[in-house]
Order: sequence, then structure tokens, then C-alpha cells
Amino acid sequence: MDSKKVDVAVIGGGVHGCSTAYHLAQKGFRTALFERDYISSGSSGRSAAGLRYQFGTEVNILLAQYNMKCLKTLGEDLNYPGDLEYDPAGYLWIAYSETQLEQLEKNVRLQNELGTTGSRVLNVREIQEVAPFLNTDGMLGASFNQEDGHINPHTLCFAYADAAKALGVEIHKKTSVTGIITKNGRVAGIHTDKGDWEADAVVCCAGAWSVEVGRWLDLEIPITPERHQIMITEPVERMKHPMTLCLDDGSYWKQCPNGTFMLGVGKEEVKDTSYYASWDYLDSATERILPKMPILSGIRVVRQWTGPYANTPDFQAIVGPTPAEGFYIDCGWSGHGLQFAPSVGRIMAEFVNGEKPFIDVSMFRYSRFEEGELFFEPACI
Amino acid sequence: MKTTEILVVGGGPAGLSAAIEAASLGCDVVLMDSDLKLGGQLIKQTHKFFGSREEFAGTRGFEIGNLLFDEVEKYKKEGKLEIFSNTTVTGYYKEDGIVSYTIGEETYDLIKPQRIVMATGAQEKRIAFPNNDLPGVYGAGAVQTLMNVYGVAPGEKVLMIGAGNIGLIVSYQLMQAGVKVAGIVEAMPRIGGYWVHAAKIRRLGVPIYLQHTITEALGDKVIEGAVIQEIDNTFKLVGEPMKIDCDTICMAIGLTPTCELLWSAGCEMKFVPQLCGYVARRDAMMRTSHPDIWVAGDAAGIEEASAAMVEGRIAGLAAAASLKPEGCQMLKEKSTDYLKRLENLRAGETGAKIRCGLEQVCCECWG
Amino acid sequence: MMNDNEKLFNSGILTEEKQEAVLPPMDLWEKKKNGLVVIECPQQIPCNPCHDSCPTGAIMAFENIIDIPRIDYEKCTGCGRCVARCPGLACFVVDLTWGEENEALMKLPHEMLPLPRAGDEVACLNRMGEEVHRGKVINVTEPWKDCTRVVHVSVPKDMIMKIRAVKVV
Amino acid sequence: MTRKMIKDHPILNFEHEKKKVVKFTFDGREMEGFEGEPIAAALHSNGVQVYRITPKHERTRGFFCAIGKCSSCFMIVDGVPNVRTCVTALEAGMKVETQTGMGILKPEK
Repeated sequence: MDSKKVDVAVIGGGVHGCSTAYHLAQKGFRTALFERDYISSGSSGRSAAGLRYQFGTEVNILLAQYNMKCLKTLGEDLNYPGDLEYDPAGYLWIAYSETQLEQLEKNVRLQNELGTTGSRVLNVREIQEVAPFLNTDGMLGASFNQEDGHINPHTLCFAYADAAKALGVEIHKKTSVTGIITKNGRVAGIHTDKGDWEADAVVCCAGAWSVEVGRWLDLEIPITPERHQIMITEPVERMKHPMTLCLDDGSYWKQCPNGTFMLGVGKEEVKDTSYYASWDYLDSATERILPKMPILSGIRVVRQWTGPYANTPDFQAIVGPTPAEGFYIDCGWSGHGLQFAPSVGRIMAEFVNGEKPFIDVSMFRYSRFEEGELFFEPACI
Repeated sequence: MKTTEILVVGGGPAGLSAAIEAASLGCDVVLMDSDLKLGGQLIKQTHKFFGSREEFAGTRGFEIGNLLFDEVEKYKKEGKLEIFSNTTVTGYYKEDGIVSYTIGEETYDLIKPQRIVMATGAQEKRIAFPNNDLPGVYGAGAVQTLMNVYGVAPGEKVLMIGAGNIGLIVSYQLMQAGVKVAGIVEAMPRIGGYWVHAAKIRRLGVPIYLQHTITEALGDKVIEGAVIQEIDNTFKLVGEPMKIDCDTICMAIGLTPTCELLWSAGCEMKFVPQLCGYVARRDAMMRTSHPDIWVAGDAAGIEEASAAMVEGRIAGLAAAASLKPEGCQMLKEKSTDYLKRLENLRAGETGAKIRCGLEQVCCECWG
Repeated sequence: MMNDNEKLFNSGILTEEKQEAVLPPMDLWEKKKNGLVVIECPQQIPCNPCHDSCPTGAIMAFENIIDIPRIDYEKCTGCGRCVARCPGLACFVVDLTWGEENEALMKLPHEMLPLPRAGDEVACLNRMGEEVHRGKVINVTEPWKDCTRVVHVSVPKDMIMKIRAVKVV
Repeated sequence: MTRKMIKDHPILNFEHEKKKVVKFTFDGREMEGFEGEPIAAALHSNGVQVYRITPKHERTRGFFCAIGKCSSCFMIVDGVPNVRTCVTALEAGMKVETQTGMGILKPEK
């Protein structure tokens, strides 16, 4: 079979792959994106789809500022006819212990210092104001930002994919990448189940499945997939209620723009990319959430699903070039990656183009693990 | 947590047959059905069934239901069969084979079966046209439920969309219930159902508009009429739109298998147009790629109820035999006969589509 | 494009060109008291209750269940049991010996309300549901006691290949 | 208003007279139905076809699938929104209401 030729091949049709392809095309790279299933079929489409300013490390906060600015008008900017359901209903991180509260205060201080002025610390009375249906028993305080919120993860991916396509990107759905071609010690293309493509560079945006991609180049990408589950309820009229995350037990819930409540809990889970849910999840999530949000008792859960986190040892992403020349990675987002697509998609294109990234993401470098330079993100569940 | 040897999901023709066979081999069987009344589509059928004597041919559908209920009663009395109606199976959890269900709108619980027969039936397909959501546009199964189970007429004058067996039969049943049928609209150049079903209603004066489609439903809050128009062989609109006076539009476009639980169980699935949707790959004994799960009836591919009953019997028997070694001989004896009956039901021109569909999903047996 | 006859046939109407195939031999028919069966079942479908319901074996055993029914007219007694059993309501009995020179008796399946009664004058409908005659109901039977009635109605002889249903008016 | 029921049928005998008649209300109007029949069937026979108004486009919706799968017939029953009236049995004294929008959660007492 004749092999086809592009400048860059992007592996993965999640939001990072689609954004990266879009930004590459903007820079004039002939780009092809390969997705094993359909666009948004992996962790992107399965995510809780939160958007927030509230992070606890400098690099994430700076990237978040850019993300949040982009996401607000992304639909129009990408000329997407559908609805991205961008919804700034706020994010509430709730502390149940002094240590948790201190960490939240520290996060907010850092966010404020870096220019995120909307983040603030709330006392219990203020929590009741922004989330009147909460049972505040045991809560000591919270951090809050009204501009944090929600987006539809599917239409977000479609919007980037469509915009990329409009710029000439080939989008190959239902196409599995099966290997990476190397020539003279550098990346030269990819093998797929639909033939080979020559490419000068390959960007891996394969999320929890990136480990396998790395192995084709003898790279050990330190990602542990971890199953996460989410449940969704029947829709009810919108209520005043922000996304709420509880630091005592990892429970979180929010009301989506269509009126459904999304319920989740961070708990010990199987370490694989399985899409199969567990029966006890309903019990463990509801027994934590209902006492905190009693108005939800009686609401019907209509669906439950899973999606894998791509966890790294420090729960921070791996972004940038690798020892394999021409091979770039953008993965390991450990459960908070969806919202980073605007900034990091741009940065990946800058890397491939040999530019200096517009925000310094060297903290995310692949080599930090062997260098022992881990840096933990305190604001994640 | 509640346990059982065999769980049958769905109490229509396939599920009832499966439960009866499994109980006859001495298994403890639990059958769950989401409806208020057992019997699935059978209890809505006033027409006599086709097939041979073994499938109760010449007997009306609802009476066949009664025959199955008698068998069910027997095993219920023996304590081998437990029936949950108004019970929706909501999930299958693959890791440990646990099934969740709700009774009515309130009670939620779990059950751990050793084997499952999925006989979840089918659901109505729809087509897009303006106002297709207005009250008065009803699924054909729903119309049957309303008038034949509960004795409520769906309207005074009905336009039927689709001239497959369901569209033809329901038109006839509407007339029996004293409802006028304004006509039957069919996109293809010939009826899809049995010719004799069409003849039956044609001679009562019901027009069948071949190569026509509905382009619009009329009405503000409820249906007040419909517009139909001729289409050519490429489905392009030709001719003039024609207004049809009706207060109900019955959708008999076709059914698609209800297969969510099979997906949840990780059964190998395949899209087979001839079987009307995604169906599980299965062996001749109706076992799916999941060793503990069997499938039967419309959930395994849309077909007549006669075939669903035979498939149910095979699946129930095979699931039971996998737990009772002494049942294997029985399975061998009975299944030869059952398979022969299925072959008969699927013979000829009208069975060609099914045969072609089954070729794509049936394997001799799993490795 | 389909011609008109194809269109009719494809929507469930037995057109004249196909009628020949289902007619009994005329010499026998004209003499057979109580009538002979006419079965309008032109499509192979998996169904054999007509044979199962036939007490004399006139409707022959099916080699294959999808066969189109074959009739040994010598054995047919015009009893009408198949008329009431056929799920497709495709069996009719026509008695050419009945009544006056120009009359015939038709035994037609009926499952609609209102039910005709003996003595009623009913509308006789052709295969398209058009009223082509007013006939007198001679008798109404229910051979299997299963709500499918067989209506015996007097019709003009030249209408036997037209009339296929009755309606109470 | 009397219910429109199919009384005479050539094949079926509904035995409506043997069923237990109960009273319920629809948007405050008193109606009659049979105990145990689906709420949707009782309403339909009382001439009610519109069961809810959709949240976004304010479209009327009624009965559609009759097997509890399509969500067209959601109504508020005894204060609980999103009840599938096609598969929920009618009980005496039920308060059935047209559902406008998505239903409102109320705090548990």
C-alpha cells in the first residue's frame, strides 16, 4: 500500500488531540488525527467536564486563566453551530479540617497573586449563600470562584475537530494506530489498521492509553490508568447550586445546564481502562452525598458510566518533547485535563513548530520523573 | 443480596418461554418484567398466529399468552418460578455479575443470578417530520396496549405509517376496536408484511399508499391531520402533497432490539440491518459471548413472536442445562425439534431477510 | 415504475391475472353441493393451519410449511372450517349450486362489529372495499367458537370473483 | 364527563364492569379511572392528551411508547415529577398534574 504523507500525525480524538490538531493546522502544518473509535469516545466524553480557575500550582493557574478566557467564547471563535453549554455556575471546594482549609487558603492566595481575582475563601455562612441547599454540618470553610463551571465535553471535542477539519486536517475516525515508524533514529510516521502515514512528527494525546504508544518507542510513560465513575440523575429545574467538591470524602456533585445532577466520588478504584461500572458505586456515592445535599434524596439516578483517569506519580500532566526525536506527548492529566485543551493544544503546536511555549510548561517535562522533580497539584480529586 | 439460579429479563413471548423451560428442568427461576402486566406483545394481539401447530398457529396472540401463563402458574405453585412485574432491570455489573433493578418508581435492589436470559424485546423506531412529537403520534405497540389491553381507543381516525406486519395488523385491530383507519403510508413499492394481512384490510376499504411518506403532522397542541406525499425510487418527493384527515398518527416504522443490558455485560455486539439494530453474537443455543448470558426473542433480532417463543425455549433450556448436567440429554432431544421449527418459521421469501441477518451473528458454538 | 396491476398486487389486492391460479375446476365446482374453497394466499409464508383445520384432507399436507396451499377439490366439502381458522382470512367458500340459476352462496370470514345476522341485507365489498352489491345473509356460523364468524351470503353468480367481505349497513 | 371506553369488541371482552372504579384528580379536575390501569390510559379515556410541556421549546407531549422508555408521558403525580404515567398504576385519590418544565425538587420534611 502506498503510504500517505502529512507533516504531523496526532494520536487520539479526545479534546487534547482535537485542539492540538486545530492549532497545528493554524500554523500551516498538514495534520492528520487518528482516533480508534469516535471523537470524544474516550476519557474526554466521559469526564465530569468541570472548568476552573482554582488550582494550586503556578503553572496550572496560569494555564487555567488562558483556558477560562478561551472557553467563554470558544463556540463563536471556532464558528461552531452547536451548543457548548458553557455554564459558569461556580466551583465550591469544601474543607472539613483545618489542614484542608489551610491548603484552600493557600491556593486562593496563589490564585489571587497570579491575577485570578474571582477566587475567595468563604466561611460557613457565605457557603450557605452560594449553595443554599447544602447541609453545612462539619464544614469549616471553602474556596469559591463564581466563574468556574461546566461545559459539554462532547460538543467541545466536536467544535475543535470541526474547526480543525475546516483548516484541512484529516480526521480519521475508527482508525487504530498500531505502531510508530522510525527512520534514522527519529520518528517518521505511523502504522494504522488502515495503512501507514509518513509524518515528520507524532503527537500522542492518547490519555490513559498513552503507555502503549510510548512502548513502541521504548519510552516508559509513567501513567497508571484508573477507572472513575460518574452517575447522572433525571433532570429537574435549575437550582442555585455550584459544583461542590468535598475534601473529607472526595464526593462531588453539580447540576448540569440541562437540569440533571452529576454525582461522583473519588475512591479506591481498579487500575485499568475498563469501561465497566460497579454496582456498589451508587451506594458509596449516595451515602456520602445525600447527607450533604438532602434535597437530592428521592431523585432518580438514570445512568452510570466510567472513564479512565491517566494518573501520573504527581497527578500532573506530561507535556512536551521526549527523548524520541519528533515524538511529543500531551497526556497524564490525572482527571483534570479536559479544560486544558485550549492552552495546551496551542502549546503542543508551538513545540512542534520549534517555538518557545507561550506559557512555560517545563514543569510538565517528561524527564522530571527520572530527575526526581515531582510537583504535586493539591487541587484535585 | 437476593440470589437465583436463572434470571429471565423480560416477560414477553421469549422470556415466558425461557422461564418455563428453565423451571421444567428444576432450576430456580426469577423473571422480571418492566410492565404492569406480563406477556409483552402477546397480550395485545387479537389476530391468529401464523406458523404450525407447535407455535399455536391459528390461535390468537392473547390466548397464546394465556396458555403460557397457565404453565407459568404451575411452576409458580411449585415454588420454582418467581415473577416480578412492574420491575425494570436497570443494570448488569460485569465484574461480579450483579443485576440491579427497580420495582415501580421507588424500590431499588440487587440480585445475583448464576445465569441470565436476556429477553428484553424491542422498542419502536421513529422517523423525523415536523410535529412528530405532538400528542396523537403514538407508537404502534402503544396503540395496541391502549386499545387491546386497557380498552381505550387511541382516537377516532388513525393514519398508519408503515405497512409491515405490525402496521397491517394494528390497522385491522383498530377497525375491530371501532376506530377508522384513514390509510396506510408505506415508503417502499410493496407492503413489507404478509400479503394476506394487507388483503384483509384492503377489502374493508383501507387505502395503502405505496411509495408515499408523511411529510408533516398538522396541529397546534395535538394532532389534527397529516400531510403525505409520493416519493420515487430514490425516496425523493414527487407529486402533490395530500392532506389526510386524522386525529392520530400511528408509527409502525419498525422496531429495534433493546440491547442496553447486553452492551453492559460486554457481550460481543454487531450491527445487523436485517435484524434491525445491534444484536449479540450467539451460538445455536442462543448463548452470547458472555458465558453466563443467553439472549432470545426480539432482543436477539426483530422477528415474529412465534420465533421468539421457540428461541426463548432454546435459551431457557440451554441456560438451565448448563447448571444441571442431567438436563443436557433433554437439551439434546428437545433442541433438535426446536431448531427444526425455527428453520420452518424462517423458510421462504418472507424469512430471507432474517436468514441473511442470522448468518452474520450466529456461530456454531463458543470455543 | 410499477404498472397499476403490480401496484394493486403489491398492496394486497389479487388482480385478475393472478386469480386463475386459485380457482377450482369449473365442471366440478358447478356440481359440488355446499361449495368449494377458494384460497387467495399467493405468498410463501410459514403457515399451515388451513391444512390442520381441514377435516377431509382436501387441503393437502404441506411438504414445507411455506408452501402455498394445494387443494384436492374432490375431497373439499365446503364446510368452511378453514375459512374460520386461516390467520390471514384468505379462505372463502363459494357454492355455485345454491339458490336460483344466477345465484351463488359465499361463505366469508368476518371479525368485525356489528355482526351480521341471518336475514340481514348487507353490503358486499370487493377486494378494494368498494360496495358492489347488497346481499342477503343466509346464515352466520362460528365453527371454532373463537369469535371468527363465517357469514353465508347470497350473491349473483357473476360476482363471486369480486366479493370478498361483507359489512353491516 | 364519562370515559370513552371500548365497550363492544368482536374478539375481546374487557369486562370493564368488573373493574374497580376510583376517583383521581387531573390539574384539580376530578376524574374516574380503573384501579391498576396505567395513569396514562385513564387520562386518555377521559379525553386528556397533553401530559406535559417541554422545558426548552414548550412543546406539548403525551402518550407515546407505553413501555416506560421514551419519557414523553412524564407527569407530576402526588407531587413527584417525571413519573412515567404509561407504566404507573392508577390509585384512588391520586393527584395527577401536567408537568411544565422539568419538575422542582422539594426539601424533604
